[in-house]
Amino acid sequence: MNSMTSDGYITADGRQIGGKLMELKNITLRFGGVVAIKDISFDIRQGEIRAIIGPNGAGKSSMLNVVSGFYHPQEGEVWFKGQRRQPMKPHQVAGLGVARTFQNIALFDGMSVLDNIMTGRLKKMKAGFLSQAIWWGKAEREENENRAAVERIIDFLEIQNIRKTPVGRLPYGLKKRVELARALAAEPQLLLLDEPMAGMNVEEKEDMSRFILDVNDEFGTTICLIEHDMGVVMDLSDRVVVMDYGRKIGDGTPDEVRNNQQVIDAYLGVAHE
Amino acid sequence: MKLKFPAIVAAATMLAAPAMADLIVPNMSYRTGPYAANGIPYADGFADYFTLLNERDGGIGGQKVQVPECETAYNTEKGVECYEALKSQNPLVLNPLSTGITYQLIPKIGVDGITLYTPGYGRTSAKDGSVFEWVFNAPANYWDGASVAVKHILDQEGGDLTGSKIALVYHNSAYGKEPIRTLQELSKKHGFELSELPVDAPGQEQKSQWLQIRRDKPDYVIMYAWGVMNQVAIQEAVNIRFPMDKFIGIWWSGSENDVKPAGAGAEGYKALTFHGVGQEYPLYDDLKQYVYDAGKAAGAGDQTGTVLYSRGAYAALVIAEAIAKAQELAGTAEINAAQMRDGFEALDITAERMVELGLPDFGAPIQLSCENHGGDGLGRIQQWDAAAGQWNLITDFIEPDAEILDPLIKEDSQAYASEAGLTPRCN
Amino acid sequence: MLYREAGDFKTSYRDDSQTFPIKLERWGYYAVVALAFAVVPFVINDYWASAVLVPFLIYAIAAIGLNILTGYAGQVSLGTGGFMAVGAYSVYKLMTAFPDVSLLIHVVLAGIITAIVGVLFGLPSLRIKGFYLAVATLAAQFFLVWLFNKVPWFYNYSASGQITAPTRTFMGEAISGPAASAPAKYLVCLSFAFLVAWMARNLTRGSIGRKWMAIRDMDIAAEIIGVNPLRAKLSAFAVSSFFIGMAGALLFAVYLGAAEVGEAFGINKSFLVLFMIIIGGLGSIFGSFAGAAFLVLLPVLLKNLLVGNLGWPTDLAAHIELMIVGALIVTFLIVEPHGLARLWSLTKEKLRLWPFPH
Amino acid sequence: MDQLIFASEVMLNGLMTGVMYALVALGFVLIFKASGVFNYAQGVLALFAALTLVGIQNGQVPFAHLINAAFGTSLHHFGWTVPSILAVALTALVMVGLAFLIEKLVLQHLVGQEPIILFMATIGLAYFLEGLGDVMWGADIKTLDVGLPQGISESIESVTDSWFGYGYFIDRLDIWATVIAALLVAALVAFAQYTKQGRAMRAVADDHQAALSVGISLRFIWVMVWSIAGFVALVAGIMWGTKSGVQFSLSLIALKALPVLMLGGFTSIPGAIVGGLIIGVGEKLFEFAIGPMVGGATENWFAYVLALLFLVFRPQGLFGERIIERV
Repeated sequence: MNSMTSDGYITADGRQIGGKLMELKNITLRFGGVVAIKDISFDIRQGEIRAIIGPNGAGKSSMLNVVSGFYHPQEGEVWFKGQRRQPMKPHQVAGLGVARTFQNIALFDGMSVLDNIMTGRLKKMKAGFLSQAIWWGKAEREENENRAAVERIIDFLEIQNIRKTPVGRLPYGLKKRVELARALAAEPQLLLLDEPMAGMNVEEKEDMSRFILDVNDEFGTTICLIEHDMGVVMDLSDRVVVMDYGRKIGDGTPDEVRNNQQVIDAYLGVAHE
Repeated sequence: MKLKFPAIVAAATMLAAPAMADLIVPNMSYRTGPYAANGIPYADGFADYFTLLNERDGGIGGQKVQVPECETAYNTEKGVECYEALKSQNPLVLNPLSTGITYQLIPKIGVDGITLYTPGYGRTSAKDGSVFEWVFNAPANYWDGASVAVKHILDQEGGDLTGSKIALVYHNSAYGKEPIRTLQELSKKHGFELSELPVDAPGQEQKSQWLQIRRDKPDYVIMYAWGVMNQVAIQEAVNIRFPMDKFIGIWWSGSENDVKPAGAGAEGYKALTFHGVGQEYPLYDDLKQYVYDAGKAAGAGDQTGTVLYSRGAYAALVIAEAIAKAQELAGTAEINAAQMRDGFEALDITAERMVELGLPDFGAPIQLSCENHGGDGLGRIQQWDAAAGQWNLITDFIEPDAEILDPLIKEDSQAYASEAGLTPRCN
Repeated sequence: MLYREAGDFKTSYRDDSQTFPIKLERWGYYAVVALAFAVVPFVINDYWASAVLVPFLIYAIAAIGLNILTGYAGQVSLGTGGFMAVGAYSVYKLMTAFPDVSLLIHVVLAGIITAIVGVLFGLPSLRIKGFYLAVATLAAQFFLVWLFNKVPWFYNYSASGQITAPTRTFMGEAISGPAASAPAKYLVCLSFAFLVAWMARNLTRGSIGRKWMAIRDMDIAAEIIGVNPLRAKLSAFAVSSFFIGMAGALLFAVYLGAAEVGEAFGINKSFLVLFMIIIGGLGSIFGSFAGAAFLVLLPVLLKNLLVGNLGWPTDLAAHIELMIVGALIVTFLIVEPHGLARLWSLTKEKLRLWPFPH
Repeated sequence: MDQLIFASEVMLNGLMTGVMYALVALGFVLIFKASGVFNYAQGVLALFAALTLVGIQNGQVPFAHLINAAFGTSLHHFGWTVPSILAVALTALVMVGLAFLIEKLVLQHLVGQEPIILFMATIGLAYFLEGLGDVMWGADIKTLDVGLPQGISESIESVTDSWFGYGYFIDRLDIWATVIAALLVAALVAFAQYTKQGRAMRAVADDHQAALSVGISLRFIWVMVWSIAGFVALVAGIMWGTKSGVQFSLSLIALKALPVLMLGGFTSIPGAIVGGLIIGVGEKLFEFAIGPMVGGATENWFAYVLALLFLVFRPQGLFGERIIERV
């Protein structure tokens, strides 16, 4: 990562990465007496695919929840798009351009695939109460416009045929894809993926990897993903943060991380001091 | 909104219409629901009396009486359903046995021209016939009851209640609140102190109220309760050893059902009534001969002679007398609903007539007119004999305090007239 | 063979998201509406209006209201009776205070007042969830009933504590009070039911509806994708109470004509409406109608069948009627646990494939 | 000073009333804990149990009215009476049979369904049992007497009179209810701790799937739990029925148990007891102190408002574990 500057860098495959989209400074998060994250700093740059990896219980999910604004760290600062982010309600964070998927799929089981993806665009729908009640003017227009946007994502993720199926009836792999679609529907600047490949077979993993790369490529979306399986991630991401026991033990390109002694120890299970 | 219309229509047309010539006096009963225990004997008495007339006399004036029964479950919505179903059968008079249903029907019957007879319940100010053309509530109403109870207490206390304390334990509903105004007026007049203790429905938990009675030690307790509240109140009174002969219930708190669960402790409990008790009347010989022994008794046939059975039979008797009167006035046995009302307004049941009917001294004489739809409001006191398991009448008929009641009734009926835009009649 | 999607191509998103996407179904719906508005009023009699259709329509409105809250937004409520009482007493106060304003406007205003009260009692839903919330709404139920019973201002200081609806007219025709004719009462209730169903359908298919359903299905996830739970829940309480309040107003003013709070709006009413939406189908407008029909019509049908037709004693009939209703509920559950609405849509799915199911 | 004495008397009585509420709540908790079903029919179950008890005691012919209507007979009673103890035992047997039938005809077909659906099934059950109870035993009010004493405890009255110059009122039935409730809870705890079936029941309560995988029969557990809940309903029915007679309204005592459940949590037996006591004392004291100022009859709503306020500050209930939101 020799060419790394404050304006960005060029990736191994030649893509131009921009400046800092998000920066976390000295984050510490505690639950009661338990320290989940200890003094971690890193940044996420415009247009890159950033991964956070680490063994189970390393604090990855907590980290993602800090990034998404669901948890408020006791210490440290979160900077997003050049502004310090104040603690806010989770639903307000969504409005800032952060969308995510969940480790244990969090789709709305009672709704169809289409409706689920449409919820991703709730922040963009502004029709008033009355307009919706009588389904006239803005409400209907807006619904159709947003439907068009959602249909593009449906095409992109190749889920046209299950559009009207209730989500509860879908197999696991498709659910994951619908969740990705819902997050994309929000047109986020930063997309957070919480173990997008957990529980998938090899084929499904390949599909998902392809979609992640395509999203980044097509929409220019910055992606931050966490994963405990190193293999896929290393191929996918531009830069990787490695966590263990709530601390950051490595940060850099996949190659750099792969050769980091601390990381190797963590993954091979060397006893902690 | 996809109704299966054909099926419903088919079922609705099944409502069998009775032969037009008969006199139709529906029995709006409740043999189910929370108040079934009270509804059953009343309905049985009501039906049995008409069965007797049909069997013994061939009806009234040669016309058979039909008593189609409709179950209301003491529920206003089912009451409406019953009313609409019964209306198509051209009933002469309705006796819904529920204050709630009565209030619902009062505006409707005026339009449909059906008489409403609500003895001892319903809207008190319906006594004012100049406003409530179609409603009759003789022989007594809720306010009469309160006044009669206070009169009885006056008698017990030698005519002076100054400084004494009376508590009213009441069902926290429109019905329970009825006597408050009357009692407040009476407390001003007689100088007793009134405390009001509401109990929320259904009334299974009354510890607070009875602990308060135990602390305050009122001289008398008057109760307006209904359903399970009756049994619990009497039990709690026994529990705190309140002197039962100073505990007086309205007639709806004075059936066997109400005292029996409390066992021997209920001995001496008093309740108001406006009719006689027990089976020691000649009428029962006829009932036995023509109804019970003939296997024509209503219901299970096990309610004979109970307080509410007597009340149901008495209501039927008053209606039958009014029908006879109407036939006499109209000169035909086949009277219509309007003639029925005229019969009620000309009703005159004398003490001699009660003897003829086989119920000497069972009810006070009733004389109604265009203005007076409520009679004289006479009531008497009955007392529970737990050992013998029966009620005994301990007073003669007591007259209520018309001086207090009449203005109150006038006030309420005038308010109704102005709200509903009615002009008083009878002038 | 006509009941098909195939060949019925949609060329716009608008067509694709309409309420009845299948042609036959759409025409069926138009036919039912036309029948209800243009034919039924001319053939209806008092019994049909007062004993069957008017209560059915009013309960359908209440059930739609509760379904918004419970079926769509997932907030179980047992305060329906209390909220209906708010509607009834509001309309009574409005009717007597402003006799010259149309009753129809009063009914809507009563709905709005109820919506405000509903939002107030909906506040605890932000902290309390599931069955706990259901029991918490009982606090509203009991408190409101107590309040209307205790404060004489609500019943205009009448001696009896009962409220009675005065006669009000619309275009010269009485729509409340004793003089109101069966078709008039029916048409008023039908119009409200139709409008409420239509509004409920619109609200539930748009972004507000999706917010409600998102909160219902997974509240945390909903919050993270940007649903403000406070606004979503309270708006559900508001809309739900608005409908329920109008149902209460109609129940009192048009249907019963007189009411006493404890009796007409007691806890039983809350349970009844809840049963309607559960039996009909949670999260379904059609289910609200089906559930209301089931619980209003079935007892009347059974009664007419057992007493009128078979000549049973009324008490036995009433007891056995309870047993039959209970047994039917259980049977339906075993056959199809998700209510009449699901049963209906399964039938439709089968019909769509008929006569070639494979 | 007088007010203080009165308040303490009210409080004591509130505690006793709370025990009566807890008895009803217990039945809900048992079923909810073991099967996740909110049993709407619990109140009706108490009514049905009490009706059956009185019917057996008095030698009533079941379905007499129906038989008479159908065949023109006039059956009422067999002409014998059954001693209380035996009648209670027989009724308990009937409740076991009922539990078996409920499992066989209803629950078995609904295994694995969502809670709302099971809740709905209990609604149907409530309707059915209400009708069945009426058809079987008639709708009149029945006097229930199994030999429990009622009325003021004179010894407590005279003792407190000598202490404070004011004799406290304590109902002997309430004292008995407290003793019986204590025994019942002790028996339940012992059963759950020390018997094989009890342990199986707890295992199911903790984790359905895991319990099934170690070979516990869910059907057996459900029959057992419903039987126990039926027995608890019988006890509650006896207590409340002794006071008011056995009648339809008995089923409404369920409404008194709901705020208790809210407070104590749907899954905690100690919660039901403590919740009952808090509600009992709370509503009685409020009626005593504030009631007269607002017109009285506050108990029904106050119980719920108390529970509501409590939940707003502690949404997990009295003994529930703190809910941590995770994604």
